[in-house]
Amino acid sequence: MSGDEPAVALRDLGRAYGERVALSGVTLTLARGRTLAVFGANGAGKTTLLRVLATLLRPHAGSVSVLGRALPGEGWAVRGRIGLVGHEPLLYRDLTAAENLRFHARLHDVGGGRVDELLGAVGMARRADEPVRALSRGMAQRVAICRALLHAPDLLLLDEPLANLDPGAAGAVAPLIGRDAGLTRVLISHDVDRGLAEADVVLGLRAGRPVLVAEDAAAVSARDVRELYA
Amino acid sequence: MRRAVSALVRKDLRVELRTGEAVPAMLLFSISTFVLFHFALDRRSVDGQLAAGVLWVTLLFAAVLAMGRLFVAEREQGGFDGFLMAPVDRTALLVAKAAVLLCFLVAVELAAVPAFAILLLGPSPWAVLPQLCAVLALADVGVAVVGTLVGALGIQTRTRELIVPILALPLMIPVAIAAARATAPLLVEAGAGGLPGRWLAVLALYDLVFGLLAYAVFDYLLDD
Amino acid sequence: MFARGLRPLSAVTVALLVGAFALVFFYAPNDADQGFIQKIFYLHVPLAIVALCGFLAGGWFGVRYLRTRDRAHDLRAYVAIHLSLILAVAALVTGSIWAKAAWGHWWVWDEPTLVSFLIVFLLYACYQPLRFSIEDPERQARTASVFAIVAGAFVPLNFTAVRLAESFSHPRVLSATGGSMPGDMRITFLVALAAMACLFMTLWKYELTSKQASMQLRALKRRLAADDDPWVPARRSAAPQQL
Amino acid sequence: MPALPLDDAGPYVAAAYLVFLALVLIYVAIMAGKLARLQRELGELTELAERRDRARHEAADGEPVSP
Repeated sequence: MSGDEPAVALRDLGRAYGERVALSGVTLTLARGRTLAVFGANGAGKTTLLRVLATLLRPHAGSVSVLGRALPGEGWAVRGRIGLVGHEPLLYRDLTAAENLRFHARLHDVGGGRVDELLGAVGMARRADEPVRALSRGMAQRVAICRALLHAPDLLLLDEPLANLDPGAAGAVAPLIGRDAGLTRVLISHDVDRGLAEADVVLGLRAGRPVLVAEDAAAVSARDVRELYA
Repeated sequence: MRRAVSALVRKDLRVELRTGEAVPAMLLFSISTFVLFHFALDRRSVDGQLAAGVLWVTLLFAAVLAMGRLFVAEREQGGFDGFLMAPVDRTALLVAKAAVLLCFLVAVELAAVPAFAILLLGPSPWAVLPQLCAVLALADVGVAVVGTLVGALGIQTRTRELIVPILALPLMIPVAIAAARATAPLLVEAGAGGLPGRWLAVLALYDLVFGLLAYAVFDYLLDD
Repeated sequence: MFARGLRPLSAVTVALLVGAFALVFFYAPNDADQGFIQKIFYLHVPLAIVALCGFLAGGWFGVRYLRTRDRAHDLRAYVAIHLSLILAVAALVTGSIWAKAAWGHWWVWDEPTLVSFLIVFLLYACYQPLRFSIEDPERQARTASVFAIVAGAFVPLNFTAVRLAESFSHPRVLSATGGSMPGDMRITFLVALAAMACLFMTLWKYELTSKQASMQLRALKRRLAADDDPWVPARRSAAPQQL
Repeated sequence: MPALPLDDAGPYVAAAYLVFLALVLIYVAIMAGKLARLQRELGELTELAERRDRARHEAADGEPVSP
C-alpha cells in the first residue's frame, strides 16, 4: 500500500435502514493529513457516514475505501487504525477511566504507559480512578478522546468532539485532535465557523444527499453551510 | 486472540465483582426456587429422579437470568462498537462471554448445590461429589455456549427479557434430559448407583455441536 | 421470479393429493393391529416429515442469506418456516387425535418422535416473535438467519436426546413408522408423502409470489407518492418487507 | 392393543382429516384477504396515477401561449 493513496475514497456511497435511505450518492476523496468537515441538520446522515467509515455499518451501494482498503470486504485490515469519538463515549460506566483505557489498550495491544500519558494530557490524571458513571459528561468526553487516540490511529473520526467540553478542556484536547496534531480527520460539527476553520474538504448533507461538496474549504462561505440547516 | 479474551473476561468479572448484578441474583433465585419446590411438592426431602429434576430445573432457570444480562453493557454502553473497531478476532467475544457465563454458573453452583443438599435433598451427596461435579461441568459448558448464543440473539431485539427465556428453554431441553438422567442415580436414597456414561456422552455431544455451531454463526450477529 | 412453474405444480399437487386420499381409503388395507384408525398415519406422518424438512430448509436458506446477503433467501427462509409451523400445528393435532383414539389419551409421553416434534415446534414458534421484535430489516434478516441455522442443527440433536431418554424406559409402542410395512401400505404412504411435499412447495411458491407482489406494489407506491410525502414507514411486521 | 372397530375409529379419522382440510381452507381465506388488500392498494395507485395525468393536462392547458 503506497503512502499517497487517499485516506478516504467514496464513490456513490449509499446506505439504507430498511426503506429509509440514510445516505445516497456520496462521492469524495480525502487525502492523508487533511480534514473533512461534514455539515448537515439532524438526521441528514452524518453519523451514518461516520459509522460506515468506522467499519461499524456495511455500505449498501457504491464503493468505500478507507486507508487504501475496500470496505466491507477488507474491514479487518483497517481495524485498529481508526479512532472514533462518537455521541456515546463507548466506556463502561462501572469501570474507572483508567480501567476502561487499559482494557482498550489491551485490545489494541498498546502498552499501559500510553494510558497515563494521555490521561495527563487531557487533565484527567487526578480523576482517573473514579468510575465513569461518577464523571460529568465533559470529563467522560475527555476520556473518550483518550480512548480514540490510544492506538495512534491513522484516521480519526470525530462526531462533535468538543460537545460538553468547557473552554479549558477544549484547549487541553486541541493539541491532540486539533489541526496541529497533523492527523487525517473526519469531523462532524454544528459549529459552522469553527468547523470551517478546521476543514480542508467540506461535505454538506441534506436528507442523505450530498448537496455541498468542496475540495477546498476556503472557497466555502459560512452562509452556504448555514443554508443546510434552513 | 488470547490477549483479547483475557481482557474481555477480566473486564466482565471486574464489573461483576463491583456491581454484583448477576451472581447474587441467580443465587437468590435458586434458593427461593428450592423453597418454592418444598411447598409446591409438599415434600420435606426429595431423592432420585425427583431430586435431579428439581436441581436441574432450578439451575437452568437461574442460568436464563444471566443470559439476558450477558450483553447488556456491550449494547447500552457501546462495548460492541469499541470491540468491533479493535484489531481482534470476533470469536474472542464469543469465547470470552461463554467463559464469563461459565464462571457465573460455577459460582452459583458452589453455593446453590450445598443449599440444595441442606434444604431439600434426602441422601447425602458428599460421597458422589466427583461424579456430580463431572455432570455439572459438562452441562455448564453446554449451557454457557448456548446461553452466549441466545444472549447475543436476544440483545438484537427490543424485547430481550421475553425472547431470551422462550429461546433458551427449548434449546436446553437436551441438557435437562441428559443432566437430570445422569444425576438421578447419584441421588437415590438406597445408595448411589453408577454414573451412566451414556448421558455424559450426550452432554459432551451437545457441548461439541453447539460449540462448533456458535463458532460458525457468532460473527454474523455482530455484523451490522 | 417466484411464480415460475406454479401452475403445473398446483395441478400435480391436486392430482397427487386426490390420489393419495383415494389410495388411503379405497386401496390401503386396514392395519392388522390398529384397524381403521391407522389411516391417520397417512396424514400425520407426512405432515410431520414435511414440516421438519421445511424447518431444515429454513436453516439452509439462512446459510445462503448470510453467505450472499440476498434478501430473497431471507424471504424464502421466512416463508418456509412460517408454512412449516402451520403444518406442525396440523401434525400435532392429528397426532393428538390418533393418540386419543388408539391409547385413550390426548397426549402420550412415551412416543419419542412426537415429543421431540413438540420441542422442535416450541423452538420454532419463537421465530415469529424474534423477527417481530427487531425493527431494522437487515438486522432482522441476519438474526433470523442465525436462529434458523441454530434451530436447524438443534433438530437432529434433540431427536437423539429424546429418543435415548424414552426408548430405554419404555418399549416402542408404534412400529408402523418403521420399514416393516406391507407393500400396498408403503405405496400409499409414499404417495401421501409426495402429495404433502408438493402441497408444501405449491403453498411456498404461492406465498413467495404474493409477498413479492405486495413488495413491488409498495415500491411503486413509494415512487409515485415521492413528491407529497417522502417516506411512509412500513407497518411493523415479522415478514421481510423488502427484497 | 385391541383394534378399534370402524364405528369408533371413524369419527377420529374423519376429525383428523377435517383438521387438515380446515387448515388448508383457513390458509386460503387468509390469502384471499391478502389478495383483496393487494387489489385495493392497486386501485389507490391507479387513482393516484390518473390524478397525476389530469394535473399534468391541466397544467399544460393553463400555460400561457407564447406569441
